[in-house]
Amino acid sequence: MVHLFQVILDGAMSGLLYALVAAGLSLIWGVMDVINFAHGEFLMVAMYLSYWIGFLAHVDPIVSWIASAAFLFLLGAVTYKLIVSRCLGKAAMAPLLATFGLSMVLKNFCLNRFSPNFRLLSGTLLEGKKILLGELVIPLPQLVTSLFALGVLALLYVMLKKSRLGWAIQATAMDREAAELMGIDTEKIFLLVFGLGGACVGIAGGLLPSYLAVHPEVGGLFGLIAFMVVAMGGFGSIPGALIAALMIGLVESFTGFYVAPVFKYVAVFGIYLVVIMIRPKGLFGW
Amino acid sequence: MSEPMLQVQDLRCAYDGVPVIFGVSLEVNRGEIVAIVGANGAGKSTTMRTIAGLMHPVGGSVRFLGEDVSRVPANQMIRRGISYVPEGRRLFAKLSVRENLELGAFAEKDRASVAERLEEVFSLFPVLKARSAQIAETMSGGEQQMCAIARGLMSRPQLLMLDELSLGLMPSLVEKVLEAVAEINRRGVTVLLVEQMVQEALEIAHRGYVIQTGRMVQSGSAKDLLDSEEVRKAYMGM
Amino acid sequence: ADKVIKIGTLFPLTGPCAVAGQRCVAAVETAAEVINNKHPELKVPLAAQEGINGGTKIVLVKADTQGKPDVAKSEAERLYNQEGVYAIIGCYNSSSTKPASAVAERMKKIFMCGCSSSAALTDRNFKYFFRLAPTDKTESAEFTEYFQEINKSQKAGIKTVGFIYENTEFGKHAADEGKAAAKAAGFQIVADVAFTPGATNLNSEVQTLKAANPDAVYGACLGGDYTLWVRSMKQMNWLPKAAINYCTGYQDPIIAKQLGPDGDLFMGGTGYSPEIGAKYMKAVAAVEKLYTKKTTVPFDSDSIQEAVALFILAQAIDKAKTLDVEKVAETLRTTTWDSPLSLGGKVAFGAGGQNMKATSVITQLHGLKYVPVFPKEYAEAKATVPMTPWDKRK
Amino acid sequence: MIRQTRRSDLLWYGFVALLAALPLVPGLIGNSFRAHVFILVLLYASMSQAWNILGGYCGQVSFGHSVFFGIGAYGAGLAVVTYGGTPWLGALLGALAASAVSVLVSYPCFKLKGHYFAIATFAIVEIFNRLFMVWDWVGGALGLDYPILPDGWKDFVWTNTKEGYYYGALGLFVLVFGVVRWIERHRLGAYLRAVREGQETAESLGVNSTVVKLAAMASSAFLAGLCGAFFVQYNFRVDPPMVMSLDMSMKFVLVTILGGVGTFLGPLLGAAVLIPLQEYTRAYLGSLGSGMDLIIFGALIILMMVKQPRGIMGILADLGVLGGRRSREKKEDEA
Amino acid sequence: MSLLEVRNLTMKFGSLVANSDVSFDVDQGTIVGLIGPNGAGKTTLFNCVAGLYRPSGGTIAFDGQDITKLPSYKVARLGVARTFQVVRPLKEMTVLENILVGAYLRHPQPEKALETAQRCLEICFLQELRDRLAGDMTIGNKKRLEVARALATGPKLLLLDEAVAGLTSTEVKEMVEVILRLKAEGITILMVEHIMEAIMPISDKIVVLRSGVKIAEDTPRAVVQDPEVIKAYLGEKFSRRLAEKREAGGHE
Ligand SMILES: Nc1ncnc2c1ncn2[C@@H]1O[C@H](COP(=O)(O)OP(=O)(O)OP(=O)(O)O)[C@@H](O)[C@H]1O
Ligand SMILES: Nc1ncnc2c1ncn2[C@@H]1O[C@H](COP(=O)(O)OP(=O)(O)OP(=O)(O)O)[C@@H](O)[C@H]1O
Ligand SMILES: [Mg+2]
Ligand SMILES: [Mg+2]
Repeated sequence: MVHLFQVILDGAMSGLLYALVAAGLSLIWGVMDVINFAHGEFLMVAMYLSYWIGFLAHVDPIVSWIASAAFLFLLGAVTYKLIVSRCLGKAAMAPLLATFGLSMVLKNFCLNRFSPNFRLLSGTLLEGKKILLGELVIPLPQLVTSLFALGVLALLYVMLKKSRLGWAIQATAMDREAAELMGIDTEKIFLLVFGLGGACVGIAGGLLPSYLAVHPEVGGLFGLIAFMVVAMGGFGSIPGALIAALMIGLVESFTGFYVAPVFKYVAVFGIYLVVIMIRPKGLFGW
Repeated sequence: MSEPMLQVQDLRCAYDGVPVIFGVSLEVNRGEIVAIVGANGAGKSTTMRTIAGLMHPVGGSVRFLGEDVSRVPANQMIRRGISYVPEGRRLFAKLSVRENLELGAFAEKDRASVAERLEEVFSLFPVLKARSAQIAETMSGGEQQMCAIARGLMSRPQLLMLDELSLGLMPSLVEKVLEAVAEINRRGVTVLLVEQMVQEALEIAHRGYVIQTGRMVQSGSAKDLLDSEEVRKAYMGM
Repeated sequence: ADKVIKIGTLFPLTGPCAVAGQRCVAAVETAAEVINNKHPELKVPLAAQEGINGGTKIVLVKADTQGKPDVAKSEAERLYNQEGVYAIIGCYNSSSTKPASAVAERMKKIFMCGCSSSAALTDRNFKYFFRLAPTDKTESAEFTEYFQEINKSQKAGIKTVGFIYENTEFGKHAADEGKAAAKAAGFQIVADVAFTPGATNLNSEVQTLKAANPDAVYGACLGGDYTLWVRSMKQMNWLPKAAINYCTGYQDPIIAKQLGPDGDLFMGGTGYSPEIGAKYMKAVAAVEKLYTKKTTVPFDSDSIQEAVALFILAQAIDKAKTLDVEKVAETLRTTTWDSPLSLGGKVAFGAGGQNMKATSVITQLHGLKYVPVFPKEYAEAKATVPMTPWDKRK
Repeated sequence: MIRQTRRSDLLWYGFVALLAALPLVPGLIGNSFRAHVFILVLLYASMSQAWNILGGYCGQVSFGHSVFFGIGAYGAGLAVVTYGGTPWLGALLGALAASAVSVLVSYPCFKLKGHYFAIATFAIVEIFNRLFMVWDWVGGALGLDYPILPDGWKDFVWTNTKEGYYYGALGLFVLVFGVVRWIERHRLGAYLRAVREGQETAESLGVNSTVVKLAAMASSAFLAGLCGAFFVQYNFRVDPPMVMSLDMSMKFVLVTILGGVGTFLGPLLGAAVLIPLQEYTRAYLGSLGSGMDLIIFGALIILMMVKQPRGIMGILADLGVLGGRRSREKKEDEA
Repeated sequence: MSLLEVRNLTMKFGSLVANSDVSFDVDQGTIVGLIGPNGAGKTTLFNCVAGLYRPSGGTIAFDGQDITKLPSYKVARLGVARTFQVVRPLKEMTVLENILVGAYLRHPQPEKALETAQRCLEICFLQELRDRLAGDMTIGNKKRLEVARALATGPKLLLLDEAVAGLTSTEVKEMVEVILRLKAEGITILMVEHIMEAIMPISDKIVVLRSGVKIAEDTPRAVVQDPEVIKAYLGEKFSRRLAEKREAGGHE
């Protein structure tokens, strides 16, 4: 029984982490119909930043995520300005491939600058801390990340649904030219959206180094899972992404424990396919 | 009359380096309805898009209220008082009629004023009121067209530009819509419209221009144009 | 005259194994420096003289496999054909070494392999292939023997074993050998956990282990996965009595440092550590200084084997006094070589090119030090078995 | 299409001349690294052209083709390594299997649009990769290694010369390009593009889009399988990360798009630029171990997408080589 | 037996009933006009006939065969071609290639298909645009392309959904000529149109829909005088003008 609860807990917590990582991707995809292939590498960059801040300045990730978020906002905005805006709408897959190129550049730039070494922050505030409920273990770093995930997703959701900005974002997403005619500066909206997308993944990357080693390849699988989350949740839907991420997290941990760990990602990708077959536009997609 | 409200001079436009407008000049005075007529592909929409700021000219100028606006982006034009209802409706497909209309007044932050304007357009187009909760893309072509016009009015423009608004409307609606345009005009909005229904358009317009393969070939009062032999032959099938 | 001989190095310089690959190259470079220049202060063969065969210098031509077998294969061809290298040292990943050395064999060129650990490599009976490190098979046997030993001497009580390994050519191979050895020795295998390298978490893996609760765990995890494994066990508040690793993550000095006290009391097989070196391989320290200048870390048991590979090859050429491949290969096969950089000091190749003298010792981490615990002749202390549980650690 | 012969005369004659010259190449370059690069160019051109049938002409951008490539590779690999037989039969069976698998997995995927389809194909690659990693019959994570075989066409293995491989690759190239040329000029070609441009519209014109897409998929996967078989014969080894990875799939997509997606010569042009670039930067910069080669490679992709996402064919069109039709996106250019 | 028989057709979108119990026939060789206010369900009816939607109730028979449940490509193969109200050019293909797609339906051989396509180009006045990309054209030309492409499939029944909307009156005249030519070639036509100048003079019969319900089915002359139709659809001004025109025409 305790195993079952642990499996559920682990699954939910990794699910929330995936949701946090995917939120930014979802936003960008939903508004611009662009897949940022370098999303996983954005995460890696954020992790490096948080690692170095922690390593050199001894600032705990619990604080330094702010810096990562800010930096990634910039990185996102710059990526939009220099790359995405220039190939948007030119050919269907152009932004995807351009950001694929960017992912290569980022990954190998970090390899070049920081060497391929694995880096892990030790002695962080939350490291190794846990709450014990009988046999059930709730690791604090993961718990805190999960709470952050919920917070960020809620904020994003409210922003999109309730604010004027959110409205403008939605209109831009549907018909850019028409939005422009309504007086919405769509260029600015896109820039902002890419920045916000970056900031979200920046938060995730900022928190992660307290329990996950940083290295140039760390973003790969996260990026891939984020794609699944976003597509499974449905075009740009924040609640969709949340539910999809939780499903993926749970499927992962259930398969990992009750079937075999080697099959856990098979199951993750499999559940995505199953869902998408039943609902071709994702859980909440239109 | 002093300076015209809108003054387009020797406008030249190109898509991707391929020129399609080779020097179009026109003027719209405050309070007028001006119609641009011409065959398919003559460049009517291109001219309109350029005025609205969706694209920028390669040569010539667009002046609005005494200022050169040929490089002003579209999102600013609406704040300056130009509202453009594009060819092909361009509604926000997934939003309701009401939300579409509210977005038409995006530049206006005062909610009360937006509500007031809503009532105003609903009075012009009662169908929309009944359908205000329907998602735009599920409406019929004609319903969508009305919604688009209404949306264009929501910003309370000084100059309303309408591109092919009769396209796909049933006859009684064309009549109604054009009446509505005349009514809008009476309420003080200047109107620039592009129409294929040349006769109907010229009947409500004060003045008109004829555009042919990217060039202005004729202009004059609506009545003159209606009587002009060439126009009747080329565009009215007589 | 300034005669040179080109030797190719072929390692993963980018991609997931880049850390290890780059260190391997640095090790070979170090060896080449020692061979090419007069280093009378170093007590290793060829150090005192300049070059080999009376002044022929070694020039290294480096290439990147990216960790991909197809790239390894084509780069091997390029090195032999275009760059005209005499021999290649490589490729770290067994999966790359296989096709690359097949190229060498077909071309009748020498291929020196330092640390690829798949036993299959030397089962092929190639004529021009030589491998220095012990295989996973040897290590597995040693691990198992060790557990039997401490069951007797320390009443360790190890009856059940579990495996956690990355599901790659390396991990799978190591685990297969480990399972065979454990089974033969009568241990009960209660957990067999393969995972995808680069995993986002190892929760289910560790939980599976925890649920099966084996007495000892055999591990084959690289870098980041290794730290994640250890940290996850800490999070889950579980440890086996003993955890033993096939080189890799465990013996990377940086990883050990980052894990700090959490990494303590884990064990692993290793052919080298500074501590062992200080005691049994006195000549290494001075060479290591040259190496550390490049890498900031000391040798580990993978990289040092690559240095040995170049030394042995150079010694063979020097001895054969010719570049004739047949003769050099013959010399390699038939001679027992002095190798101060190898534990035990000797290298001799047997069937299929396996170094028969390859030894590894089992060490346990104590405060960032790799303390040898087995076999007897190298043991400095008794291992702490069972490991101190997490909540009893400081 | 009929039109194409008229428009791109210059390019087409160039292509024919190239075809005529290609058989002479081995005599000129011998057994060098250059020969290797030539072989890879031909291989990737063929592979990308196979991808192009579905991804370019039919507009279903698939990142899953490494699966079919891989199945073909395993066909030959299993035949040689596990059964000690001839790779020829293995390659054929592998390609057929690839074709069958492609139809099975893509049938449900075809109702997905745009990015949903692309991401589903990501998932398929990852699933196949991981399943092959644990499937013992195909060697699992250990992979399959070729024994040393005698040189020659029988086993399709050469050790010290590249000529055989070269002509093999050339044969593959002629086959794939021939098939696509045929498709392009016949009904299927028009239907493929019609489905790409508008599925409902195509259906209203009597096109059974499901059948068309499946035909594209099956032929594309079959040819991809043959390419995979060649790849494994060339490398003497197969394991899942080598052949069934997103990286591999990505390469097919990149080559085609860099050359010009949905065009006949695009895959060749793309391969002719990208593959030498990849091989030479790795050979000469990769040894620095700094990832410099990959940084340059990535930057180039970005540059290409930003400057001319229609690829080399787009550039040629801009230069007027293709005559007539200009590239015509970038409406917002002046903005 | 009529070529097309629509019986009790009902089409619902959720709670919205777009077509309700509509029945009518289209006889071989005639032109039938379908008119009605915006949103009356004309396009929906076309979509049902063409197999794009599966009706919620009722049957559609073409040439004696029940096509109610056939997918659109099968309907097309039987000989029903349609144009789209919201034009759908195959954007990245040239005008000729667009038409070829249609032509291949009856002529698998490229040469034959090309011949057919060429003829359709001419009929719809598109020769000069033959090598233009379809996506780059103006709406008017796209409309013509819709017709040409549908024509190329060699249909027995042609469904034209506002094929002349967006054309100037002169162009409308030309298009009307085209439609008459098609009729002369034996093609049966069912057309939706809001431009009365186009539809009234050439239709043999007019069917009027309102809110999904058929409110009239009669000759054009009768329909334009039907008070209900005038009220629901034409408006006073237009019906007056139509009447004037007819008179003028009659005097000629
Ligand atoms: N996006 C585009 N790219 C390239 N050329 C275009 C584009 N849009 C329009 N054109 C060309 O520009 C010319 C003018 O087009 P425009 O849309 O302004 O005509 P129009 O008078 O509005 O015609 P219509 O009445 O058919 O809408 C036409 O020749 C058309 O083919
Ligand atoms: N896919 C759909 N989902 C929901 N409602 C729809 C859908 N398609 C059409 N409708 C509704 O069905 C009704 C009939 O629409 P239809 O497009 O058939 O009208 P129409 O007669 O062609 O009008 P118009 O002359 O303006 O083109 C409209 O009220 C429309 O909103
Ligand atoms: Mg227009
Ligand atoms: Mg309609």
